[in-house]
Amino acid sequence: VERRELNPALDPLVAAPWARCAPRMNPQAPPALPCLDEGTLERVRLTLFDLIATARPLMEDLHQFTEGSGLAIALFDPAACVLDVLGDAGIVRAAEAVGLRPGVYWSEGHVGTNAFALALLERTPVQVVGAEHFVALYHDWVTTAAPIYGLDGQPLGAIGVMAPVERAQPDTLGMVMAAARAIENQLQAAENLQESHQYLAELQAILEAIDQVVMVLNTRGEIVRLNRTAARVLGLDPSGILGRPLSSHIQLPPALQNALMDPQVHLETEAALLIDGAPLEGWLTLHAVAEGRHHLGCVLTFRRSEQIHRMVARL
Amino acid sequence: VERRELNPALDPLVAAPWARCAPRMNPQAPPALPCLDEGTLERVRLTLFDLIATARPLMEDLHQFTEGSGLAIALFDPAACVLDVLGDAGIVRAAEAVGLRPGVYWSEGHVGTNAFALALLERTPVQVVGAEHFVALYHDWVTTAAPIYGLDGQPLGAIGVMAPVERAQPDTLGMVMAAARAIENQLQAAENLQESHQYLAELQAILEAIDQVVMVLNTRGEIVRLNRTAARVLGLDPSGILGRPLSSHIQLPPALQNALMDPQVHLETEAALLIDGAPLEGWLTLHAVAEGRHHLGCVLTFRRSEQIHRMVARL
Amino acid sequence: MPVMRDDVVAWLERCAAVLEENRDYLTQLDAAIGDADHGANMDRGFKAFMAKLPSVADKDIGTILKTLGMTLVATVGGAGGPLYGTFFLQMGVKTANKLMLTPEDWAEALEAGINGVIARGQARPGDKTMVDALLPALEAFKEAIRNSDSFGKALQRMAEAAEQGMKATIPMVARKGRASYLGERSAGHQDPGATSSYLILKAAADTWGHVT
Amino acid sequence: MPVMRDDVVAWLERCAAVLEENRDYLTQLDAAIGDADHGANMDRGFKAFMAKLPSVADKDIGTILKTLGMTLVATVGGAGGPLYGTFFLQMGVKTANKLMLTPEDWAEALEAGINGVIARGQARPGDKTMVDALLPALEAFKEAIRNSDSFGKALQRMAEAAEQGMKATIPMVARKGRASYLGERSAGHQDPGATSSYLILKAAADTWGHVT
Ligand SMILES: Nc1ncnc2c1ncn2[C@@H]1O[C@H](COP(=O)(O)OP(=O)(O)O)[C@@H](O)[C@H]1O
Ligand SMILES: Nc1ncnc2c1ncn2[C@@H]1O[C@H](COP(=O)(O)OP(=O)(O)O)[C@@H](O)[C@H]1O
Ligand SMILES: [Mg+2]
Ligand SMILES: [Mg+2]
Ligand SMILES: [Mg+2]
Ligand SMILES: [Mg+2]
Repeated sequence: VERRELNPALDPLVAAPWARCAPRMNPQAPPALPCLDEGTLERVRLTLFDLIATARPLMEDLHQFTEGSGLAIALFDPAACVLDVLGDAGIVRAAEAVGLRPGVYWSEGHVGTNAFALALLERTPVQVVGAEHFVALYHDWVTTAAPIYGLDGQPLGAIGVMAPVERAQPDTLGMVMAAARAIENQLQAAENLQESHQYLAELQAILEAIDQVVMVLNTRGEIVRLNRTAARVLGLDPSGILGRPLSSHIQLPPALQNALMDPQVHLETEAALLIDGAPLEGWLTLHAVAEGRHHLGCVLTFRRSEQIHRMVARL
Repeated sequence: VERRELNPALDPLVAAPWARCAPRMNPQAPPALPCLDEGTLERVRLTLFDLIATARPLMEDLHQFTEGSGLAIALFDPAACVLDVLGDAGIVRAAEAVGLRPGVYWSEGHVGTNAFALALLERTPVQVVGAEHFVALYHDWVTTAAPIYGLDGQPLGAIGVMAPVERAQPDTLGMVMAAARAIENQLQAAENLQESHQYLAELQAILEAIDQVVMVLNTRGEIVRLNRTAARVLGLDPSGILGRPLSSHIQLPPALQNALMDPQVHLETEAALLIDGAPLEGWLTLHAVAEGRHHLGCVLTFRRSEQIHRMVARL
Repeated sequence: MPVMRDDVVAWLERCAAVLEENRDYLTQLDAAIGDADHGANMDRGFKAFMAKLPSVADKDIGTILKTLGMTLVATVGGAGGPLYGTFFLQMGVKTANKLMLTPEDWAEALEAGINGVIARGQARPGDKTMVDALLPALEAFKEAIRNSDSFGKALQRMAEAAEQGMKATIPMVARKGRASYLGERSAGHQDPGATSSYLILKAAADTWGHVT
Repeated sequence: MPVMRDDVVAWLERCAAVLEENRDYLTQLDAAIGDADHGANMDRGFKAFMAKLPSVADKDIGTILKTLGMTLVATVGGAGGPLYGTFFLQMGVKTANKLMLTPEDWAEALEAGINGVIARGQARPGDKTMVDALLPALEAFKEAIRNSDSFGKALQRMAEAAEQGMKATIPMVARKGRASYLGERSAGHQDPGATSSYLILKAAADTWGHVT
């Protein structure tokens, strides 16, 4: 590309940014590199700590497996502000000298066409090679980047690579795309895990709060969960009984034994449980546990007749 | 490398395999390409369906972003058996001709040094370029691969790339490493989600099985969860009340209001709830909900005096 | 009268034909709210299966459906590959070793297939996906059987419900897949995946219309 | 007497010195069951912070600790970067705007830091990680305060418990991090991260020993 003329063979994805830049910027002039002051940058990085902490180990691994080949790897916020840079020392230094430094904004309006801003704008991985950069200073470089999306589809930032233009390769684009995907998936996994832990914590607290026998059985009739009351009243050792069939210790009336496996079971009845032969009378309920359309097992509750009498006496 | 002599400058990671291959194989001879019959391959792919279904969209994206540059992208099982191949048509055809076909085993013992077997053996991403392949047939190729690990750290397979040796690039190694990471993280996210759903299903079934008022409050005293009994007895509209403070409808005795926020709360007491002014007497319990060391809120249960009397009458 | 193994083969052959006929239509739908490839994707997948069909057409129904699922995951591409792959795979697992399907067999297989799609894609009713055609179709079939309708009649009800569900996606805002990137702009367009699901279930109803 | 802001600065300076002194020791531990870089990692991180310290040494304790956390995540590398980064960041969040720490402040901050490490790394007691030194140290400190020990005494108890916890990692089989790849072979070696955690907490006890 010479004299601000667009090469007609240019990637359309790159041509549009050129059209945007041309009226506003002088490609020969060094770019304005708007940069956050230390304090504001620190606040931005604090807010995006989770992204930085998640991306950094992956960036280190990208560096490890391309070490010495001449890459600078960088993390950007959704506004194309550099958050973090690492890579081959010489390239990192040279890239820093042309603006790849934490706090610098690589928005198109300031730096001209570049992969970092373009990936965020077009919401797709993209590579900008040499003279495709609007500003002449970057004609010696190739920039490659992929946007990173959060759990609700909102842009979290971008991961990018800067290298000398001689080193331009197609696989850099595959690399940043896969890296962005890896970061997104890790954030999703962490979110799902946290949600999982919260549900389990609620579940366990509810079990302990209930003064009835409560047990959860799976579709094979094995005890998946039981509360303290169940262990005490039924004489079960929690560490020993988990995963074992209910029937190994406790006999239900035959009609109820079948009901355990019913994916729609929803019953309440007087019943006598046989605990190692000895009968225990009370009120028993069975409710199916279904995860959407998937039958997981059932919840069994039981309250001894004796206990009910005691409750009245208490009032 | 000539005449089976090892180039002393060779990457040690590649030299060892050569030492393993040299006694057993003739590098000039076409490799034995052990291949599964259709039926067995289908069974293997059936067993690994989840890996294939997860990896395939990512492989398609890797192809999309490197299209035309000359790559064949392949998925392997833990024994280096090819499960799936896609990529630039001409390269895929050529690679197929030298053994990159579903059902073919790329174990070192049969195919000589190659990245696919090496990545699984050494448990690390690796690239094998041209003459580093033991068998002469592959001197025109570069193979790159990264192992994929499952949720318990067991090897699930590997993702790899095959390209003409002229096209050997460092970023291919970064690309397969990031791709393996993306697949692992997605499998982890799916597992965590499933676990999360199961806990929620249990939680909800338990709530509905309990015939007391049961509510879960967060640390701000807002109602996070309530069962049907709670809605009925306390006159609450479930869709309306979730997320609202308990106190917007129900007054607890002052001592208990403070107890709500106690991260160690564990109490049971007679209490009178004021529901829009009208008193409801019964037995109330409060138990803290903690996720590890993190205080999430509390579980409140309540049983009306009246209900207790009715339970006795039933027996 | 049950659906026989050869009837299942006929169904799948019909699916391939119908998806080829509707290739441009599906592509058009996917052009409005996606990347304009759903027609090509489904056509390619079923054509690949047609090439394999001769080698499994004499096997049990489960094997045929599993083969279809494995073929689709490797050839359809995009979101549909893993989803339709899982759909038919789970149907195949449920019908392993069977050479005929009773209405109950079909309901269970369809349910297993749909559960698989939901487990993999995490779509809920109203997210504007194939699930919005599949779920109502399943419910309608099960209800018809509960009401003692014949197998053929129940299949008709199933196809009608699939069609209704497909059309009901038109006003929906997509919450899954590429269409969800468009947000509100996805409303007003029928979902391509719901459409191909409808076509597949309609093909079953049309092929098996003769069973009572 | 509380711990003052300048005491916190002195503590972190001591940490940097101690981690430099123990660089080879930590590296050795990490050579046995890891990739032999923990010593270099911690030294690099704290040296980077020492360069920043002058610009924040006059700020509140929260700002100083947050800056430390942000610096460590960007310079320590490996598993420790995000974990120690989170540790000090959460301590900093808990001590925002404070210019002094009561025993309760320190317990809360330490607890917040440890919760952060556990949330990010998902390590449990017995997994052979820094958590095996940090958790017992926290418990010992809290118990000493409950028993009306002085601040200085409680810090000593904390350091002793950290040391015990660190040594207790020797027989453990690693279940997190690189060491877990070795499985059973990780047993018989002291965990590097538990060791650096001990050194950091010991530095606090030593620096603040004069407070009552
Ligand atoms: N998570 C999902 N669950 C169920 N169906 C989905 C999901 N994501 C996408 N789909 C379906 O896939 C269809 C698009 O398929 P297709 O165009 O072949 O794939 P792509 O969107 O990858 O190009 C959508 O119309 C929708 O019905
Ligand atoms: N998931 C985790 N949770 C808590 N601590 C961890 C975890 N993973 C690793 N560690 C700690 O990190 C230490 C290793 O740190 P370091 O050697 O610097 O990182 P790397 O293992 O990446 O080389 C281990 O000794 C362990 O104490
Ligand atoms: Mg599409
Ligand atoms: Mg597509
Ligand atoms: Mg290490
Ligand atoms: Mg390391």
